[in-house]
Amino acid sequence: HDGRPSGDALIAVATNFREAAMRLEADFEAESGYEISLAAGATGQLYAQIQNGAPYDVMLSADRRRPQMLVEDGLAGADSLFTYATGKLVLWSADEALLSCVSGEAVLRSGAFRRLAIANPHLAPYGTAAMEVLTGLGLSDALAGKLVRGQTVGQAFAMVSSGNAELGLVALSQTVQLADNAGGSFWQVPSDLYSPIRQDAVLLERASSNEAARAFLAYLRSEKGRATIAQFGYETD
Amino acid sequence: MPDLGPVLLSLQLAAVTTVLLLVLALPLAWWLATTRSVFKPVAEAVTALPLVLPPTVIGFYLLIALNPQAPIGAFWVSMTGDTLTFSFAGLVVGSIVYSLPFMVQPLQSAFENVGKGPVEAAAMLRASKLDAFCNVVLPQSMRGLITACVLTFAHTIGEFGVVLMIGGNIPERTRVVSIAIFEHVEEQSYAEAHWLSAGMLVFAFLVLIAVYVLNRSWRVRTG
Amino acid sequence: MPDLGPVLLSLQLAAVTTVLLLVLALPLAWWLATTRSVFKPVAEAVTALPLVLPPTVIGFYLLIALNPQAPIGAFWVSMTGDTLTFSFAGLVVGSIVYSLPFMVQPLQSAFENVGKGPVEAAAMLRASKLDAFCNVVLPQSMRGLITACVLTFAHTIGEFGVVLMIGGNIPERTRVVSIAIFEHVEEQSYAEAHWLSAGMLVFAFLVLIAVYVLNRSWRVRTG
Amino acid sequence: MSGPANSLTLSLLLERGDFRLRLDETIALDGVTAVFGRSGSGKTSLLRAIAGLDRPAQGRIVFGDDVWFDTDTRQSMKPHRRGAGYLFQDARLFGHLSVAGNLAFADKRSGHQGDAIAFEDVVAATGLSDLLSRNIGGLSGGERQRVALARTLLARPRLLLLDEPLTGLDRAAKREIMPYLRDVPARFGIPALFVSHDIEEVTALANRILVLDGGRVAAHGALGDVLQTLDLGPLLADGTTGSLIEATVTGHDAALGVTQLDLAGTPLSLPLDERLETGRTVRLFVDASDVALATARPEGISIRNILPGQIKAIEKNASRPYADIVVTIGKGQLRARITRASLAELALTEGMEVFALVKTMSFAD
Amino acid sequence: MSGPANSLTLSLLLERGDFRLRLDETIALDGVTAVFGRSGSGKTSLLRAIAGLDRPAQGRIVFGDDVWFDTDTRQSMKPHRRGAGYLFQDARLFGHLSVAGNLAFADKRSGHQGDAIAFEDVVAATGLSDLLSRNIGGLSGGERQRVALARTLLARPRLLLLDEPLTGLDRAAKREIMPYLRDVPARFGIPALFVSHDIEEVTALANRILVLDGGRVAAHGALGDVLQTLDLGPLLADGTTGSLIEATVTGHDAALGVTQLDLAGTPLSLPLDERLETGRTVRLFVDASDVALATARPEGISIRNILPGQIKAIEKNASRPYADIVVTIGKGQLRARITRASLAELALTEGMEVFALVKTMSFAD
Ligand SMILES: Nc1ncnc2c1ncn2[C@@H]1O[C@H](COP(=O)(O)OP(=O)(O)OP(=O)(O)O)[C@@H](O)[C@H]1O
Ligand SMILES: Nc1ncnc2c1ncn2[C@@H]1O[C@H](COP(=O)(O)OP(=O)(O)OP(=O)(O)O)[C@@H](O)[C@H]1O
Ligand code: MOO
Ligand SMILES: [Mg+2]
Ligand SMILES: [Mg+2]
Repeated sequence: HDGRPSGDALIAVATNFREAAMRLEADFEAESGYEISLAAGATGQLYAQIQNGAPYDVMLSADRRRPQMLVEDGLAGADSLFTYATGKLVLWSADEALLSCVSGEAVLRSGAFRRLAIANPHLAPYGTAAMEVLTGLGLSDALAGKLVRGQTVGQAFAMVSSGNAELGLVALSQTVQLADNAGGSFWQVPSDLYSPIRQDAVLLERASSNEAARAFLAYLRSEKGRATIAQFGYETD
Repeated sequence: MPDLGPVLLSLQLAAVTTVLLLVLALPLAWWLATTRSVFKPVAEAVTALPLVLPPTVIGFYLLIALNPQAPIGAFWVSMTGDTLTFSFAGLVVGSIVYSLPFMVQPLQSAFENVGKGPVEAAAMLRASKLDAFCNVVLPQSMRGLITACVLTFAHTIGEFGVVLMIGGNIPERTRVVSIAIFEHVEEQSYAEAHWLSAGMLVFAFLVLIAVYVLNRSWRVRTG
Repeated sequence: MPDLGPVLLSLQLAAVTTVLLLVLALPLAWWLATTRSVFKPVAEAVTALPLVLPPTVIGFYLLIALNPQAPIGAFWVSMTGDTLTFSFAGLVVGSIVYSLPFMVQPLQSAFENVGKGPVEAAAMLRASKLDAFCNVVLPQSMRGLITACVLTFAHTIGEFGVVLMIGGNIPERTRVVSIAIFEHVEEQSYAEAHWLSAGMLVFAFLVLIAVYVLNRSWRVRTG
Repeated sequence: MSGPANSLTLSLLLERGDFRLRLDETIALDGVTAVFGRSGSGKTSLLRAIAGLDRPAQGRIVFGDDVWFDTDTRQSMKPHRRGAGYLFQDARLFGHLSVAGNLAFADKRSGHQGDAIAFEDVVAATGLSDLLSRNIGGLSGGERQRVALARTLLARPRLLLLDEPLTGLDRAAKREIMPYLRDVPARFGIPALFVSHDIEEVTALANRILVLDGGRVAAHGALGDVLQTLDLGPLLADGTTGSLIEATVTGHDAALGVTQLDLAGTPLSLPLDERLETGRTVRLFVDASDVALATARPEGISIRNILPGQIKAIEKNASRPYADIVVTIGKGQLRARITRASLAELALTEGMEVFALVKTMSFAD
Repeated sequence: MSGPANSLTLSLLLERGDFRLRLDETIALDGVTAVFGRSGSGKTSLLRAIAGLDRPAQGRIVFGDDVWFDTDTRQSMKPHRRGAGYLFQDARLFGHLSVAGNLAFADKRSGHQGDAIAFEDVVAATGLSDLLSRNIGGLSGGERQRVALARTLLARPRLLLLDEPLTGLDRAAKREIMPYLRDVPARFGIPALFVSHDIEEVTALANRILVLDGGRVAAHGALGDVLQTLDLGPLLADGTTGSLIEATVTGHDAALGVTQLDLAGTPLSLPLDERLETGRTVRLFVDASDVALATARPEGISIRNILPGQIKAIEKNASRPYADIVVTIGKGQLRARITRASLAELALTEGMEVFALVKTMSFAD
């Protein structure tokens, strides 16, 4: 439909979930025979794109707010809303030593680093969570000059992994995929320092009769799907 | 090797844009090169605007103009069933706006360099304005014409900001090579980013070398 | 009214870049315009590369080259104590690379249009090459020089992709106007986006009108 | 003859910076009219206005029955429709075409009208045969102008506008082209305006002359009349003046290399030009400085053209070292410029019978 | 005189496309040497090589003691250091400067050497006083070339390279500039190479002549010698030839407007030129076509310059309608070109006493 060259459903996915979504995509396609494709972006970015006519069938958000707003805008069906994952925030460094013996909080408080990368708080829920943490620790002013912001949590992570920032407040899922090769060190931010990052999925109105999209959403909730999601460090209900 | 989809998409976008812009820009550039109207500076300024405006300003206005709720966007949906934003057609519109000065300005300079001498000479040999334009001005502007097309093609290949805003990142639809590279960096797929970047670098260099070698010999031939 | 910080920052970046590039580009463009070296097409192609390369390719390579672990980045850190990425200095480096052809190419064209006639005439009036360049070629290339500076300035103002990748979006440091607009749009703060975009549009239009009116009268004066 | 149907009406005011060209003339559309005047007198400006390349501020340009330009009726025919062939001072060849390409450009668009001007003839007459495949870039100044001349002819124009076409050519090239330039208007009935500041060129090529001085017409009429009545000397700071006389071709002597003519009963001989048929009347231009006078027929002298006549007028001026003597010869007049010393010595007076000795003269058409 | 210290050695091979210029000459560095030849013969190419604007493929250019160019030692002095003043065929004025600005450009850089050439004199001589504040854009062709000439003079060059400086000027302007061009080398000791394809210009301005034909030197030497010995006619398809004779100024008659001279005992009169002091020896150029011969002294004739002499040689050629008669007059020779018909009629033979009648002649320097 829509003259889309391939893929029976187009899934908009928040960047923190991109790696997981790719694994799910492969498994799902093998299992179901449907073709899906992924378009990643910051949650806020994806929401704005949908507002402006982007032809997505499903949105995998990094928060509950945007899917809810889409429902209110009449762009998504309320009945399809569900939480597919709950994410965790970590302080990560590409340096294996940096966070291995000292607690992340101490490092943050010491200020002994040049740059701390976070995602854009206005667009990426992981950025919002990161600001909550800094504010909670009373460091938001002290560290303001060291903050660099990526448009997505993916870009924030890239700033650290490319060596341009020593530290980043990013998603646990992003460090999980690195565990085997790049390594680095991380500090899992205590969950009391930020509101839970509950990530909702929603079927968009335009895809209300899109079998592939529905099937993919169902797969996310399936046992196998949830197991995959959990492998990436998310909590599933 | 990375996915070549974005590369093909970029080439396609650049080709379509270059051809459409050439058709639009030839008369516009000729008018600008020859008019004595007091509106000429205004027309020149409008034509040059995309050079000066951040791509995000262009992207923003296009988003407002082309989205399905706006008149143009709604018309397009009613005609094709597809939205203009986040589609290849929308990128073509965006690229035409974005690359306009890259086509018009070299053409205008080339036409101005030819000057009125040859046109007057052609008129005295019974050539109409159009005849003189096609058979004297254009051939004498070949270098400018090639430069204009290459710049337009290249600039469209390199387009990023506008695409990011009105195209997003949809595989095989709007995921052009510049977006793909950005995303690969974001995903830490540095290998893929390297492949694509190196590929673009080699491609760009070869295209440019070809143009400049061509220009060189072309120039020698016309003294 | 939106925050004007990004606007001022963009103007500052464009001004610094234009001045530095002018100094770099004058000799380079003159060499390109006059050399008969077989390497000329290669040099021209390298100079034109930033035109053809997506800003994300440039951004990617700069991210790799300027990071504090890389030689250049490390050297900068040891000299200034600050990193090149995510700093104003880094943006200047990026802008110089990104806008290089916008300065070199109009200058080169202008010099080529002047041709060797006036230089030869000047030599016969006891003017050295440098004398002829400063007092004959440059004044006769004023239009090209102004065009080059305006294009460079404007193109730097419009820079988005490179800044997005190496800037880090730091208010008053690297958050230039194009980035601010992008964010406003993505955040759907359309009112702010409108303010900034309209401001850019008016500014751009006025600058360009000024240039073209100037060019017009300048041209009339030199026949 | 020069009724409005066969004439070019020029009634115009043209402004170029401080310079004003003002003109109200009707030019007969047959043969060649020289536009003569010193540098900056407005010759090029006039030709451009006629061609339609510049618009007069005010006025009318009417070619035969066609209104080319009229500010009152707001008419202005497009330059390429006027059918004027303009030879520019600066050649203006098309650099992207070869010599042959430049010629073909004109040839193609002219529709080969009547084919009265053959491509090959033009190429031969302008000596371009060996240059046809050359690029424009490598041509010398003279070569360029020969190509431009050929190209203009191949456009088969209704009116030739020649803006100093011989400037920059060496004498050899001039001589080669001169006869062709001289023949074109007559042979193909194409009238021409010929801009020049060389009186010799003018007398060799033109029937009529329009003299411009500072944007105004100083004289206009038949070449003979103007040269006879107007002393061009002070106007042009040129010192040249002369006369036109008519003679009849009586034969050719190829062995001696002369063409024989008859002027009011006196035989004349000129360098051989076998294209002139016997019986034809030709005009000869005689530079006043080339005419000597004698009170008795000299004998044993190498000057063979000795014309008996009567002094009609003696023009002298204390500020000039020479005097101009107008001698009636048959029905024509010959102007002789001799020193005032000679005038005194020979005691010439009006009405006196004298012999005019002419060593050099040239066919004027 | 023309020892290496005071000469320009040109030994070079230059290639431009198919064209080859080959030269091995030493040019004396005083006065004016004309570089003469038809279009495409390589005149401009030679001047550019001397100026340093083009590099010969091979050879040496030595100006006095300075090596300007030498392929053997790989020397090549920068063009602006050579101190050559080049007047280009196409003016090459600086469009961004006014007329005054163009002149000042040269004036400033010349260091006003000796101030022997005053700014005001140059401006006056080239008639530019009223144009000084004008822009280059609005100048006519003739005006442009006058500015270029003035500008070159103001650079106070060590060697003038004049590439057809009079082409495109009308006679009035030529006359204005000619005396200045003639005086500059002598007055300021600046030697000049003067490119022209006009033999009159050459004879009026040059002492020596270098004739080029197809990139080769066809003749080189004193103007009189070359004109006497070389029939330039066939080479130049020009038909002009002439002689230089020397005469002594004996006085001026302002009333009659003549300057009187003595040529081997015969009095001559020429148009008044009061700048010539009595007693001075001047050279006169006499065009062979302006000389008539008589077997007896003609009486009652307006030609006042009648020179007795003896026929030294008769040059005729069946393919030409004229013969050249070389007449010895005093220590000099005069060449007369008469028709073969006259030759037969007068039965001229070598050794015969004749009278040469010269109506027109000009001061050659
Ligand atoms: N664009 C212009 N602006 C100002 N003055 C001009 C312009 N064009 C021509 N003129 C002036 O008009 C006058 C006439 O110029 P024009 O070229 O017609 O003269 P011309 O008789 O052809 O001279 P030449 O024999 O040197 O070619 C000149 O004094 C010239 O300076
Ligand atoms: N760049 C070039 N490529 C090929 N041939 C050239 C080039 N420049 C000059 N020539 C040729 O060299 C020859 C000599 O040219 P040059 O300009 O020296 O002649 P010239 O004697 O000055 O002629 P003119 O009197 O017409 O100015 C000409 O035949 C010309 O066609
Ligand atoms: O996954 Mo996000 O929306 O970039 O934090
Ligand atoms: Mg003119
Ligand atoms: Mg030449």
